[in-house]
Amino acid sequence: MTADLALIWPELILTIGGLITLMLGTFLGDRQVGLYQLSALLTLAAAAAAVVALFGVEASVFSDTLAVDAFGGFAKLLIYAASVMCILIAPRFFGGTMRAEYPVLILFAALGMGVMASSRDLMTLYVGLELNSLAAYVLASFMRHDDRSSEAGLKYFVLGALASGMLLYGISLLYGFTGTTAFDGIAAAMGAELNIGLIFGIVFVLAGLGFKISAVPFHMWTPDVYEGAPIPVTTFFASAPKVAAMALMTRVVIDAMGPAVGAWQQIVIFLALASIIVGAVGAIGQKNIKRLLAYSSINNVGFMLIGLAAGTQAGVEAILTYLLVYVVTTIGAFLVVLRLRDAAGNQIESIPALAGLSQRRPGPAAAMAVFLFSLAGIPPLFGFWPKYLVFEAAVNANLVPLAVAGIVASVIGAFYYIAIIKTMYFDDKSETEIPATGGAIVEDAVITASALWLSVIGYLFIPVLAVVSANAAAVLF
Amino acid sequence: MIQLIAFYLFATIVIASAAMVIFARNPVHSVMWLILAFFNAAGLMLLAGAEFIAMLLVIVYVGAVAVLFLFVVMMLNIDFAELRAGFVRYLPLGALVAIILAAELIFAVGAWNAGGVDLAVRAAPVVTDKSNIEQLGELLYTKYIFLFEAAGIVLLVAMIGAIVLTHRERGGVRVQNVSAQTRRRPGDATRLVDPGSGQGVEL
Amino acid sequence: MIQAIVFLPLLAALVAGLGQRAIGPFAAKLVTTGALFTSCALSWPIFLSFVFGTGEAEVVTVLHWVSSGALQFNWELRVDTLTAVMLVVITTVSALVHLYSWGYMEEDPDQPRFFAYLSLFTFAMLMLVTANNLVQMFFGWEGVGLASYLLIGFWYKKPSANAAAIKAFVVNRVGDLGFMLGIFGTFLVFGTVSIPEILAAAPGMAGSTITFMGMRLDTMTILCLLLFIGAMGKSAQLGLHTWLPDAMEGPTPVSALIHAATMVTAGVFMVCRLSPMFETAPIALGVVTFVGAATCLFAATVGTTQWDIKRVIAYSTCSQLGYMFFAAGVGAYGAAMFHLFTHAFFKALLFLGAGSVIHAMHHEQDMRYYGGLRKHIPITYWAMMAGTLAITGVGIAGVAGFAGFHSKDGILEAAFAAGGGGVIAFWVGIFAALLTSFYSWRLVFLTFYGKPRWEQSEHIQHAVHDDHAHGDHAHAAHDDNGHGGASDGTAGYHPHESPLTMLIPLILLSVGAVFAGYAFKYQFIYPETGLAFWNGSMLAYDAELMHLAHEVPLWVKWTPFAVMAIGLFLAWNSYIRNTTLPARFVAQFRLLHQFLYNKWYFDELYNVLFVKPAFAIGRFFWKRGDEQTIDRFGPDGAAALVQGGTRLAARLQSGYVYGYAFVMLLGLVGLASWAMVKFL
Amino acid sequence: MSGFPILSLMLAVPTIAAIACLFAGDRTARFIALGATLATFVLGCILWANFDIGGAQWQFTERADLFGRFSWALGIDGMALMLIMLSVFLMPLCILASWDAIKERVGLYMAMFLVMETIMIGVFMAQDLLLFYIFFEAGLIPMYFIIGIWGGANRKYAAFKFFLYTLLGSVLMLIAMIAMIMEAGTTDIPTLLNYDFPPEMQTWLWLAFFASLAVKMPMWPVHTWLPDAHVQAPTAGSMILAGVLLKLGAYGFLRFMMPMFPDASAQLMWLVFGLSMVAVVYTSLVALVQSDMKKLIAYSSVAHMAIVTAGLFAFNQQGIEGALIIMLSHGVVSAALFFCVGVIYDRLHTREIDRYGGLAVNMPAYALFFMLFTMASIGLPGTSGFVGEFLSLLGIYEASSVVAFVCTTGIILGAAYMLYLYRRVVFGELTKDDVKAMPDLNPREWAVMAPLAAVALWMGVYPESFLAPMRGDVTTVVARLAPTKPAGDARLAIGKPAPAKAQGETAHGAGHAGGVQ
Amino acid sequence: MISVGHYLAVSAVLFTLGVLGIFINRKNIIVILMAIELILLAVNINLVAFSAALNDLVGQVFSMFVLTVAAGEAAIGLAILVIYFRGRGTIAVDDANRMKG
Repeated sequence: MTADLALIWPELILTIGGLITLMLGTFLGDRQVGLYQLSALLTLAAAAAAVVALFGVEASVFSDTLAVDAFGGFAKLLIYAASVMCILIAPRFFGGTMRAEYPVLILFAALGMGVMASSRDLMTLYVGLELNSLAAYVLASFMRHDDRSSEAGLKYFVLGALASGMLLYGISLLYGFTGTTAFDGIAAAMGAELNIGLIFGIVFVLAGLGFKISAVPFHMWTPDVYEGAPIPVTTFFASAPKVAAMALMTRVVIDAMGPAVGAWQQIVIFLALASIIVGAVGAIGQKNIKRLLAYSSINNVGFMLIGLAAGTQAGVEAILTYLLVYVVTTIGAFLVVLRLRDAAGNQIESIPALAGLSQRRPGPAAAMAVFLFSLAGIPPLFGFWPKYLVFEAAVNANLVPLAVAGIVASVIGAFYYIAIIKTMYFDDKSETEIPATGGAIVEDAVITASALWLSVIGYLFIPVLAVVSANAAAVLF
Repeated sequence: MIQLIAFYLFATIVIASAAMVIFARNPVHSVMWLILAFFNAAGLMLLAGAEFIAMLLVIVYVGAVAVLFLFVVMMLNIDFAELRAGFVRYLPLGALVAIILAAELIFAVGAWNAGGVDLAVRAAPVVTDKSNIEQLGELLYTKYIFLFEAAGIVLLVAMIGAIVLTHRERGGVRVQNVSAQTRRRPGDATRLVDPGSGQGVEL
Repeated sequence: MIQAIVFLPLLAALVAGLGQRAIGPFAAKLVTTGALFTSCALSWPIFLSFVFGTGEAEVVTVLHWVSSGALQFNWELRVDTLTAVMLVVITTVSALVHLYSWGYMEEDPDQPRFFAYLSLFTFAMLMLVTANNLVQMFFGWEGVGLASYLLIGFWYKKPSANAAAIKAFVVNRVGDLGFMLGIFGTFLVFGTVSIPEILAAAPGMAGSTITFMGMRLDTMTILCLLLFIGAMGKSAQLGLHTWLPDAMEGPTPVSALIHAATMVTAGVFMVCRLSPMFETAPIALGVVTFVGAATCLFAATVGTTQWDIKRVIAYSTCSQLGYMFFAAGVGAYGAAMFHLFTHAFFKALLFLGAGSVIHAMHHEQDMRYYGGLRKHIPITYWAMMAGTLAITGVGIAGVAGFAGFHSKDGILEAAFAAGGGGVIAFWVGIFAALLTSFYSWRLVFLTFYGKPRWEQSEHIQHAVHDDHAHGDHAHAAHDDNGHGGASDGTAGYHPHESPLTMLIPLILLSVGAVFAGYAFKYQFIYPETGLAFWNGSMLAYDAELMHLAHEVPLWVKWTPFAVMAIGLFLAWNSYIRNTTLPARFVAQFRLLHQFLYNKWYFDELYNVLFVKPAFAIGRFFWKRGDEQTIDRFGPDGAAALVQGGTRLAARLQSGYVYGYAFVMLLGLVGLASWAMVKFL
Repeated sequence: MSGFPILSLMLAVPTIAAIACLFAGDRTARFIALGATLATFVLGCILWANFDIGGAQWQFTERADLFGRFSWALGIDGMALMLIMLSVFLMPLCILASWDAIKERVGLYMAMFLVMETIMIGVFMAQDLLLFYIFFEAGLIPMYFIIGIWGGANRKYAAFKFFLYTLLGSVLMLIAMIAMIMEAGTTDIPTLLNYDFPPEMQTWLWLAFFASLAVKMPMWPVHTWLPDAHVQAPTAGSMILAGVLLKLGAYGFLRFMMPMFPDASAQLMWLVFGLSMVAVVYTSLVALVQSDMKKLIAYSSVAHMAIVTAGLFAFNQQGIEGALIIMLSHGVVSAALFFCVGVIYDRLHTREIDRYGGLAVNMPAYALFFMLFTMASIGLPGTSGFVGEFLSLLGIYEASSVVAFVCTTGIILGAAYMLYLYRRVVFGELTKDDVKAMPDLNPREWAVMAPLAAVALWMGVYPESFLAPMRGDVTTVVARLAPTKPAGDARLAIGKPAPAKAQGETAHGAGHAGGVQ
Repeated sequence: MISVGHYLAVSAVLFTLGVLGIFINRKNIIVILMAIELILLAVNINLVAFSAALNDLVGQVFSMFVLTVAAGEAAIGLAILVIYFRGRGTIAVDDANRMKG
């Protein structure tokens, strides 16, 4: 037991750091933004360092409820990195009124997500997921005086609770029909025999997890919550929890349900195609850029699910690569959105207001164009590469029709991405003034770096990515 | 036999009161029905031999959650008469889908009866020489200690969340600030002016 | 030497065309004309060397052109008898036309361009006749087409000239379609496009069959027919002739050079050049004969009714080309070439003469407004007379005659001697000769005889007006008379003889028109001398046919002369003796006249059959096909579908939380139901 | 030359210049772009000069395993060399063509063109399947901007149509490529070229490639993006679109579909022939009725490209070499024609044919060039258009006389619509005042026209310069296709020579003796 | 004798009622929160029943975690409800559609 503690350093650090930050906030008040922000960042950095230090360790701790492995490590690093960004950008958005609870909640959410990504037991899964969800509900309605924020929180909460009900019901069925909550035990039972109760369990669990990754038809909350939540929170939702939920789903599907391919593969395929199509179709005509990015996230999840549907190691590697690229792209895109304020200092969220942006703010416009083309998967931008990997995995798993359908649907997706580029580059200037705002060195640096990385430079990282993702994915097989 | 009667009694009341929770017009009534449902569910659990869970259900749910609901309902002081009655347009369709779901679920779990699993290894087999609560406690503090602690953090987050959302800085409340009082100097409050004749003082 | 002959005109054309601003119009004219005369001077020795039997056939390779797999061909210049004949024809006529144009185009501001085009044309034509492979022949073929297009459309401000130019090009392209397919087929069959190699291998292919467009056909027949379609286009044979009369929109020297003497004979040249090939395909030869005869007849009939002096000559050209073809068709290639040779002189003469008339009549081309010009422009008159005598074939059988006499008689005799279809061709030819005589003399009589009928001509009126406006008071009185309807019909206009630059070519060509036939008949069509002369450059004749042709019955030799005389009489009777006769004839046979006058309604027919449908179908494809079908159901349809999906998605995303929950539930139930169905 | 990464250098020069342009002022950007494109052109000439005709199939190869799963593998064969030359030749002219016409966002514009250049030559250089795909697809982005930002009134629609149409096609190709990589276990194009895919797999791979390349070509009935894109694109955009981008499709046919899937190619040859035949007639007729100059030329491009596809699928040396020459020729000539349109568009700002007329009067030099390019477009011998059309049609004839016949009708219609266009624009009376005021070509326009004209003639008179480097590659492809190549429809049967006409017996002998020489 | 099946049937009905409660109700949000509690209750019954049947305590342990989380969820849910009510002055489900499309 004590030995196990040495293997959960990231979780311990996050917990302690979260508590310290909470104390700082409580005793120093909301004025000391820099201090508790620093505390949170240090915590995340330390946790990340711990994850890195634990690379190479493969263990199962606390009576097989938690895994310490490369897969979890990969996901955690991504989660922590995304969390860092969401903490970094928050003060500027909230102005002077940022509260200490924001980083604390992010830290605990990150903790929960780390647990999700490392879970080897249905109970761990559930607790980690709820830890994350509860924090997320609060974060969504964090701007409590804003109607849209509270409505977002409400919708997120109600639907999230429904989803976790479904998930739990499924879990109870899995438990009941296999007699265990451990992933490997479930897998063993599924390998032996498959009955309708188990199938229902699988369906319910996938539905519950589908909500978390916002796969169609469990995606309905996504646009509203993304729109209503404050931008840093939306950034957070679009990045870290996606990683955690996707990692969790992958683990559950591969680790726990692996032998029952026939039962889940077609469900995943359905979720994938439905997500790609609905994500693409729904995005067209959106006027709010946050809503649009919500649909984009639905769309991208669909592509990741194609990798999952393949059910192979290559598929999982593709998912991991996809997650990395997707997170970088999404954060970049949200950062650009965050950098756009009108003359009165109000955040610009409306797409028509971006008309002619390229002439007023060429830098952000160019970066946004890079992100959007990357999301659309148009080479030579790096967003192409994970899509390629996903389709490769699908084709290699003899899912050619799925790959074809997915890739054709991706063209619909391209439509709305390039529509925004059209707005920024082809349309005449809108009436909204978008003056240049200086001073956000960190944001600008991150935007620039991610845009550069997503342009051709990213390809140089493929060998590294391949090794890392292969190591991570190998854990599940 | 008595068990069977008790089961059907509890089960019937649970389902009936659950239905009333949903269909009752007044939220206060809903809460009451909810409490009834919880009590009877606790009864069901007792029948299944899970005494601790049954107690927990009564204490946590009835004692805390339901009361919390009641508290909020009262606090919000909602004019219930204004609440629109009725259900969504697609009630018939919704009900149909729900019935299908229920039927499928019952059918599916019926599979268990066909042949339950025979586990080679139980994670935590029930032993007869210890009480239910003792066994649970042992499990929680040993095997599932990590989850137990994590659950604690879940509660912490819930607490932080609830506070963060609902806590209001009361404006208009005058609090004595001693250091401010002592730091106050005459120059802060008085002003010496030398008005020219006929010009008056600007007030 | 041959390089100089061929490329000097090109060089001149480039200098004149591109450097006109630098060197000025006069120098441009000088360069081109000088180049042509040089070429001409160099050509005659070659020709004469063949005439005297000292010439040697040779092939000069200039530049590698294309090699692709088995297909190889170069830029080569081939000189043999056939080429030599063409060389002199081309360079001589071209040089004279250049000279003529000094006078004729005097007032045109674009003279350098004109001369550049003329030289360019000459170059292309020379490339055509010196070709040693089919592709280079095609190069020349198209090159002359281009030059023809440019020259017909030389006055590019005139819509009619532009239309005529395009028509010429496009109709020729129809022929080229055949030519190209012919080349392709030839390559497929023989594996080469080199003319000597093809000709050598052609007899071996006789009797073989090939599939073409799904039909199993005799190889040589189909190849020859395809090539002949090309010849039909260029030589304005019936069906593809419609461009030639319209081509008269170009300046008259162009008509003389291109549309009488040289380019239009390219088809005949091609058939002669490829004569060994055609000999292996009797059916194809039959078609050639038939088409030639039909054209001959058709053009002659139309020629009798036209009023435009140039159109008459154009139809005459068309008709004479028919003669050449049916000569070739019956196997009398020598006769065909001979007629080509003489025709070049007298037809160029006629055109240039007509040009001189037109020049004198201030660009009036309608013969109804001519009359009595004999005295005003005597040299032109005599030149035209020489041409007319030549074309109508005046001569005494067995003794001597004008150029056309020898060549035309050679054709008719050969046709008669060939028997079979040749006899029909012979009779058609005889009838056409009658018509030729009629319309040629009609032209002469209408133009040079009778009383002046000038005052109705707008052109003349303009001219007189212009004079008036320029303050030429000397003509003021006449001017008044003109308006009042002068009794002498001159409208006060005084035609002037053309300048010397125009007259010299007329005179020189007259010499050709008079003597060319007699001078060279031995070389071209006589049995032994002919074979020696042609020296294998083409299949001059079946030796037997050659003999037979010279031994036809006497009446055959005399009939052409007889019908010429009848034609002359009819023309005299109608246009000099009794000028009301034509009107009465027209009234009597109105339908026939209309049919002939409207050129057998070919243009109208083609308009209805091809031109209008092409535009209509094009518009249909564009609007209905591209826009209303492909785009509508393709990209726009897909876009609409996606938009519909978007609206649906937006409606589902109602904002109501119970709606969202319902969708989730539906998803759950759907998946669960699917699982139940699948696993039970 | 060996060892020096000249190909990478050629890619680097425009890329670096593009970045520089982004940050440069208008005037500087123009000069940077011109300088960079000229430098690349010089590099291209060096490449050509050092290309060993008849040497190794792949030359100047470079290989760096930068990307793990695929490599930075570059190399060219003769075919690629020629297409690269076409690209680098057209580029400086495009820059010159937009010298004055583009006044807004010059830096971005020049950057887009330079990126375009990198991408285009990258496509032809790539020796790795994925690298090829990346370049192939990447071309969409700069073109999307070029049409969308600097295009005409309806530019947005056109840009979208262009982008999505071509994207939809190419994604299917990606799936096929993945399957190929899986099957063959390599992304190396030279290796794949000799890999024998199972015949049943070939069919769907072929169809997937076809979906992509047919759109790029474009073939009927997926051609409708082209007229819109051309009409809306700025002059230089049209030049490069018609000049090089359309060639990508044909290049893909020749580089991938035919040698990699010979069985499927033979099996589906009739699909290509059928579509090509329809395209030639259909689009030519449509071109005839256009009232917009650029649209007319765009439709003519479709017709020309149809002859290319038919020529390629003739499966013989002439057909393929002819198709390649058409590609080069069309690259030069259509670019020139679009420039011709651009020249007068710059003066009058309309592409309506009826707004012009009589330009021969006040713009004689322009009229001359326009005439030359018109003639080259309709395939007049002596110009580049002829050699290509002649060879490919001849090749097609070997495969099928019917297809050859239908495609050859294109030369009639081609003459009709081009001359009709020329007549309406250049000929006729000069009546309109604004047209009268149009000055003749300025030196900059001369500088664009003259090289184009020179190349068009060079290619027509001495095409050997262009054919020689490609000959070996075409031979390789033909050899690869030989086992599956269907017999042509000619089926020549040598029969006994018919008994000669009795009367002509002797003369025959004499004639033949002479004829043979 | 009562079998697990009985329990599971009751739980299934409860679950369905809970789900139904979420989406057919347009009166007020509090009922929705209560419906969520019903769903969790159903799950708990399931877990306990399975636990008993399997003679395995994990189900009961899980059930405790569910209870814990449910309490937390209730707290958060009510907190959100409160701020929502403060902002809008209503808790009608129908009014929560400011964001849609």
